[in-house]
Amino acid sequence: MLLFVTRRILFALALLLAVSFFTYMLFAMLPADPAALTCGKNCKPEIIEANRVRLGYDKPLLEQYWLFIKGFFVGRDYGVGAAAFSCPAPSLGYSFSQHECVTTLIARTFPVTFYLSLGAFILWMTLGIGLGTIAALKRGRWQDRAATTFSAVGVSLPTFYIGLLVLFSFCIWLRILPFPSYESPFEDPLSFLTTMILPWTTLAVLSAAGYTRLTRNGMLEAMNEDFVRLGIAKGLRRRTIIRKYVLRSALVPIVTIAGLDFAALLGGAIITESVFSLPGMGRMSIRAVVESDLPVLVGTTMTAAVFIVLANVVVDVLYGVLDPRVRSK
Amino acid sequence: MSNSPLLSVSNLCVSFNTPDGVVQAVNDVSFDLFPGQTLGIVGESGSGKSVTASSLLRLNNSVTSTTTGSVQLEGRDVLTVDEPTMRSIRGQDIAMVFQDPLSALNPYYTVGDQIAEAYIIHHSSATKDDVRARVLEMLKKVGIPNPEKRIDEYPHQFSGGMRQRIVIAIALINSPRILIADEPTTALDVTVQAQILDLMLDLQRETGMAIILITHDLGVVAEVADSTLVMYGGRIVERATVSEIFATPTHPYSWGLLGAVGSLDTSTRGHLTTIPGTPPSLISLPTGCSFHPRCAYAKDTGSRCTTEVPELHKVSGTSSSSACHMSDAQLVSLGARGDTL
Amino acid sequence: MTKRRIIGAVSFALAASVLAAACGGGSDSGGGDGEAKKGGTIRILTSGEQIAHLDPQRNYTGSDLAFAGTTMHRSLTSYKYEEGDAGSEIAGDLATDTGTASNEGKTWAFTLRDGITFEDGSAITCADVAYGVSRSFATDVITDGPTYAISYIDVADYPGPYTATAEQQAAYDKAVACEGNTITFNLKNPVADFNYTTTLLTFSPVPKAKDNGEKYDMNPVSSGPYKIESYEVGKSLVLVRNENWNADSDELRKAYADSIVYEFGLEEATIDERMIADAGDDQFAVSEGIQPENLQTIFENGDEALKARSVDYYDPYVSYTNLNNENLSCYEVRKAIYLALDREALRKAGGGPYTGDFADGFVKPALALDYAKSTMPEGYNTDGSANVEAAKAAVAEAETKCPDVVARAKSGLNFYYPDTPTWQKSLAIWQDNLGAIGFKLKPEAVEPSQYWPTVMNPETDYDIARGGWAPDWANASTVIPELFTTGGGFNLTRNSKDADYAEFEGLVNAAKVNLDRVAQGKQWQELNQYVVDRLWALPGSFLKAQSIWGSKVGNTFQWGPFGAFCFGNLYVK
Amino acid sequence: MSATFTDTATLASDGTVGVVIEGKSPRQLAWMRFRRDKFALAAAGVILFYIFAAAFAPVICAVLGISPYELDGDALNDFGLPKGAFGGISSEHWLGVEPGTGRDILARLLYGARVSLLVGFLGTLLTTTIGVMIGIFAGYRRGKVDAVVGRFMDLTLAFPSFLLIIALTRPFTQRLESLGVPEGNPARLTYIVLVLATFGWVYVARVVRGQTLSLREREFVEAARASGAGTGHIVFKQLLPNLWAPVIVIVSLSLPGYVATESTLSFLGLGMLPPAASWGVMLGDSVKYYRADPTYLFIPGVALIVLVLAFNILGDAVRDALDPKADRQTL
Repeated sequence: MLLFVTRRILFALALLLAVSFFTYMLFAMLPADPAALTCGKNCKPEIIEANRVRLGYDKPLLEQYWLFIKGFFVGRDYGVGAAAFSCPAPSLGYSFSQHECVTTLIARTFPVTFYLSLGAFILWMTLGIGLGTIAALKRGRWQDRAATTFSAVGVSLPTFYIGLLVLFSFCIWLRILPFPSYESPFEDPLSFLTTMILPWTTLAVLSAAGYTRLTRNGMLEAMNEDFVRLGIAKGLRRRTIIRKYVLRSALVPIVTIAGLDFAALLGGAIITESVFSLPGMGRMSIRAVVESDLPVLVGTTMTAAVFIVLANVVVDVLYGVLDPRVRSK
Repeated sequence: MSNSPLLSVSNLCVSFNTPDGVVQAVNDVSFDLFPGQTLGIVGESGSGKSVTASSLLRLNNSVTSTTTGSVQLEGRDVLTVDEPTMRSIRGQDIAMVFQDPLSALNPYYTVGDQIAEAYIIHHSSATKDDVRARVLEMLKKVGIPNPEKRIDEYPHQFSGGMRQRIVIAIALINSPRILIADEPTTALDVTVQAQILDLMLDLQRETGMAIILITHDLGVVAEVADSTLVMYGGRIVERATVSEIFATPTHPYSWGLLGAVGSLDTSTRGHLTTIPGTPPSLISLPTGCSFHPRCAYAKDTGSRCTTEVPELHKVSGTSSSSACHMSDAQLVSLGARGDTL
Repeated sequence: MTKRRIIGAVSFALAASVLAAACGGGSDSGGGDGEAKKGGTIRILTSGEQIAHLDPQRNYTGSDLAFAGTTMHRSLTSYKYEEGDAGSEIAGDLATDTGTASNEGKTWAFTLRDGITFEDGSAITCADVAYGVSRSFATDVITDGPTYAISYIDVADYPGPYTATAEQQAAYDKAVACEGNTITFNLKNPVADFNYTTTLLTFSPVPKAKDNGEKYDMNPVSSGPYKIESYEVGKSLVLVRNENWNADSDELRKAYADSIVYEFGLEEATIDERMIADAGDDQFAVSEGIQPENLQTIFENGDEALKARSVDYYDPYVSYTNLNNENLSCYEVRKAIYLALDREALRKAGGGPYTGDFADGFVKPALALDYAKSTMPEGYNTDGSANVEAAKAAVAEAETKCPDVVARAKSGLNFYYPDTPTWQKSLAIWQDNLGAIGFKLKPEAVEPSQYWPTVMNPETDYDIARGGWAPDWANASTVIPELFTTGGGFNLTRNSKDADYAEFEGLVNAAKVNLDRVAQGKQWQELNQYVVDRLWALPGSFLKAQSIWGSKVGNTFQWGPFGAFCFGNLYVK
Repeated sequence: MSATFTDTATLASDGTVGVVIEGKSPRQLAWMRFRRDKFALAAAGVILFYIFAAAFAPVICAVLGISPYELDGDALNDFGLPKGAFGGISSEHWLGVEPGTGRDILARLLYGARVSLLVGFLGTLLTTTIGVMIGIFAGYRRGKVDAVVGRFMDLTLAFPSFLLIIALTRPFTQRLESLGVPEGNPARLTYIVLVLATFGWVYVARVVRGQTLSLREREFVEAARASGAGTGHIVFKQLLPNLWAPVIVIVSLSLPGYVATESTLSFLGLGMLPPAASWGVMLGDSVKYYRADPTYLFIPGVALIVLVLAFNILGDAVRDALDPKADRQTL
């Protein structure tokens, strides 16, 4: 098991290196000129050129990539003369449009994204597994139809549409929630909750659909297993059987997928964060796209990749913990 | 064998509402089971034998199935008792062993946990150590080598035969009075089959429980059962002791079955025969005797076979009962000739 | 994006004078109602992710200038914090008066007040102002700011304070000299209205010790009544009282509110809803404008309370369409395009009459001296509808005069537009209208923030591009030359190869040096007509803007020079 | 003891129900079961209706005398909002008109369906084809091939796909155009479909790979292999037919997802170019009119919900119909 985990982590590191390389190359191929961004709207070509040389954007791509990687480990210097400054390691570069080191920006926006993802995750798992269980237990009856229909409606509409509908409904028509205005949960827990409840719901409604289905199908499959019949024949209570026999075996694949989905969210729920004005990493990255802010784009992409890869490792290990059949292999 | 039955099934009918229509899976089935008796229920797939067995534990889908008749277990009707009572019957009075040991065990828990679970349900006051001791004892009893180590292993670490032994251990840990074994050996290798059957008989001798053995294999019945029910199309078509069914089968379907048995005494029956045609659809059973489309003798009795459902009646000259319109004499003579199909 | 923000990205222009009294509907201002009082928190709601630049030397666009100037950064002079025409007059701010010119306008001197301090309590010295101005020369670090200091001040090859050699710095210190409390600017050429230039925050002080170059944008030192408590891009900027600001030293800023909170990154639809709902803290809020789709709700649904806290006014901008005169070198084709346009439909797509009035040129009526009604091309419908017949006639004429240009128009004109929903609809109207006379468009959708850099790139081969401009101050000298001469900062018409261009440029240059303001105005009027007669660009609308504020905000007048609130003087009722 | 009865068409081998129906192939059975599901039939009807409406949009519009491009300024008030109640619904414009331009919403909905369904179907087709092929390949060949494919899948999954889709829209659309894809909407459509497939195939492939791994161990595949059947035969005759159920579930989930992605891109200004209509463009445009013209807000939304719901119901029904163990135990 230890060997397995070590191997998995080593592979993850290699994977991250590959991702960083592809990301860097992909974005470097974009027509946007990162040097032009360093000097604003009314910039003279000679200044752009000077900044290009200073930031190393004149060098071959591979060398630029090397500077990026090096910067991550030893930090990187920017600016000139008396106005020089540096982004210390682990440096992902400097954003000239936000006047901050990318690492600092990510450190600031990531918690928001994390809270958003975590809350949504808990909510959608509860919702999805709950609805899926009901649907499976009441298979073919109205509860089943209602649960699957609800989840289908949730997944059918684009995020921005659901998000805005939810926002309008609760903040304008019903007026039971204030307009979202993000506050850290440690500073103003109440405001945090009232702000986050809608984005959580939006994301949860979107993702719950898949989990409702997975749970429903997984449970129905499990119900057909002989071991469930044996459980009944043993004289076990219905609740025990559902919990220990049916849900348990339906949950194993769900947990693994959930881990990956959660990680994907950590890369930034772009639309949700925009609709609800949450200062998270997703909104920052979409802004970076619009402004062709390459360092931020590479930084957020890499951060997202780290979490996805990390989740892969965790999921693999978790799979082993959850399923004895995998463990002993 | 005592004279008062342990379990008395009368007029059991089970039907299922399926999207394809109503399936009459079990029709008017009655039989008694005595302590220490081994009753074999034989039939093709879809004959209703397994549904009959699961009705005894109320394992049929409660939403889609309808069950009528009565299943008397010591004055209680299994079909109508409340759920808690039913739970106490399950595992304690009546236990069950399934066909496929590979899928009958929960892959996420150790075998020890699964055996223990069966015990704890009915012995809620037992201490942890008691339970473990009891589980180990059971493991030994069903012939698991090195039980102290294997008690904490997971099902996938066991072979098929070993798993079936564990399923039997689960079934027998509460010393039930009735064990229903639904095709317990079908999924196993031939050599393992015999071991498992021997094990069941050994344990029966030890505990005096009654066994209902569901099988499509007359060879198995011949080896372990005392008496036999032959089912076809949801009905019992013949009831006989094991010796009689092999000596003088009294229903054309039984003749077919015996013709299809390749083992037992290969010297006398040199070749395999099969019954022509296919088992009937339970949704639209043939009218009259449901076996008539496949029966070589149906023409002999005029139109009765196609219009009238034959009653299960005692065949004079034997102790068997048969549901066939042919005369008893014909049945006895044809059956005795062994010249079946 | 709001109209304002798209335009804001365009022109770096400041509008002096103009507007105010010209207001259409809505109540006029919230200046007079009730007594202004201290305390409370004013909120500003915006869809922007941050203030473009809070660094005084980098701050430029209208609303940002109005915000930073009234709260944090004092300059040498300032527009008066007044409603109406008075708001376009200037007064001394850090300086005791509006400066003294000598040497025929080539030397300007300003004397600093007593008691002016930075937020740490240290006195603002002449050196701090000189240092601040010097920063604006470092265009590789201090980007996006106005470059007037560089073009006016008499110093050669000065790279700004960060990389200057000792000699370069000495040369600068000679050009911008400090003597006690007096700062003297030596200019290359006479600049009669240099004291208007010094209203720009380029002329704000920066303490050298606190300057960290590019990063100063996030934590500039305040010289005004408010200082930064927290500033998170994408979330909020919180300003609180600067206890070291000395009210006696400041005749302009009233600093009523205890704090001012800028909320960033809000959905535009959400902002309007919050303003309309007027609930909780939003009663103390102002926003940046009103979405076209909500104009009806606010102005014409009969909700008087709503109307009373909103205003509809002419902002300094004129919208128009740039034609590439190198490709469309044939007047008849340009005229055909103009006449074929259903300008009324285009205006509806943007929100109807509230977006503005159909323009008859490029100078707004508010520039009274420089504006005259233009004679429009024959067949032009004043109601904004298309005149397809006249347009077709123009095409027929063009067929014989310049068949190649017509052929180009029929095969497809490159139409560059910012990729926003409103422009997508406008494009559909353009396509429909030009289709009626047999012309085709090849639409090029451009990411909105990249629009101006794209079309201003000389290599971009557009035929049609949008335009919008406001005067830098109350003189069409900041309009006609800027938009239509090769030396102008925003000439997208590529008209230099036109047969009449040389004559035009001569006339412009003559007007520029005319010191008789009334006669000069006449010249601008004629030049405006000159352009309309040639249709180098197609006049669009004299734009209007709308603002709304919370029910408990006072002093909500729209400040003429900036077309924005006078943020620092807003108060909580 | 080897003799057994001839098991012909036994559905359930464990005997819970033990329904035996004579002489029907599994496909016929599935069709029978499917036909009985009223919901599924209704859903199929809805989808066919949408496809029909999309395919014949020009004809329908011609018959009704409406056009998705024709401007109608007279239907708008001074603010550019539809005159009259409910978004300007009238005998002329059955679903009202678009604010700002006065274009007919019904006509735009019909034409928009073409784009949205095209994106949905092409995206799904490409994604599923690639995913199934790679999944079977990896699962069938196992070993090294499987490992390499697996790592490649990990790499693909490691990218935050949505961010990349957005970031790469403009440059890649231009690249496609320079490669000869017709400018404008064909290029954007091609991009969307390609990029959906680039990131989407992994999800299909993962499921298919897993199923293939377990299927290839089953007796019938073993038997086929033992009897010398070629790889092609095993893949097409033995494996593929058994992969339908999981694949259909993925398809029914991903297809609406692709339609929604198109909408989101349009919302971000990266979707179809004007004057073309797509549901995404309409949805993206409509949200800001929730107060001024709520009818406009709901029409494209409802159209999309109905379609997606239909796909979900259909997907479930087909899955159930194909799954022989569909209805057995109920707890």
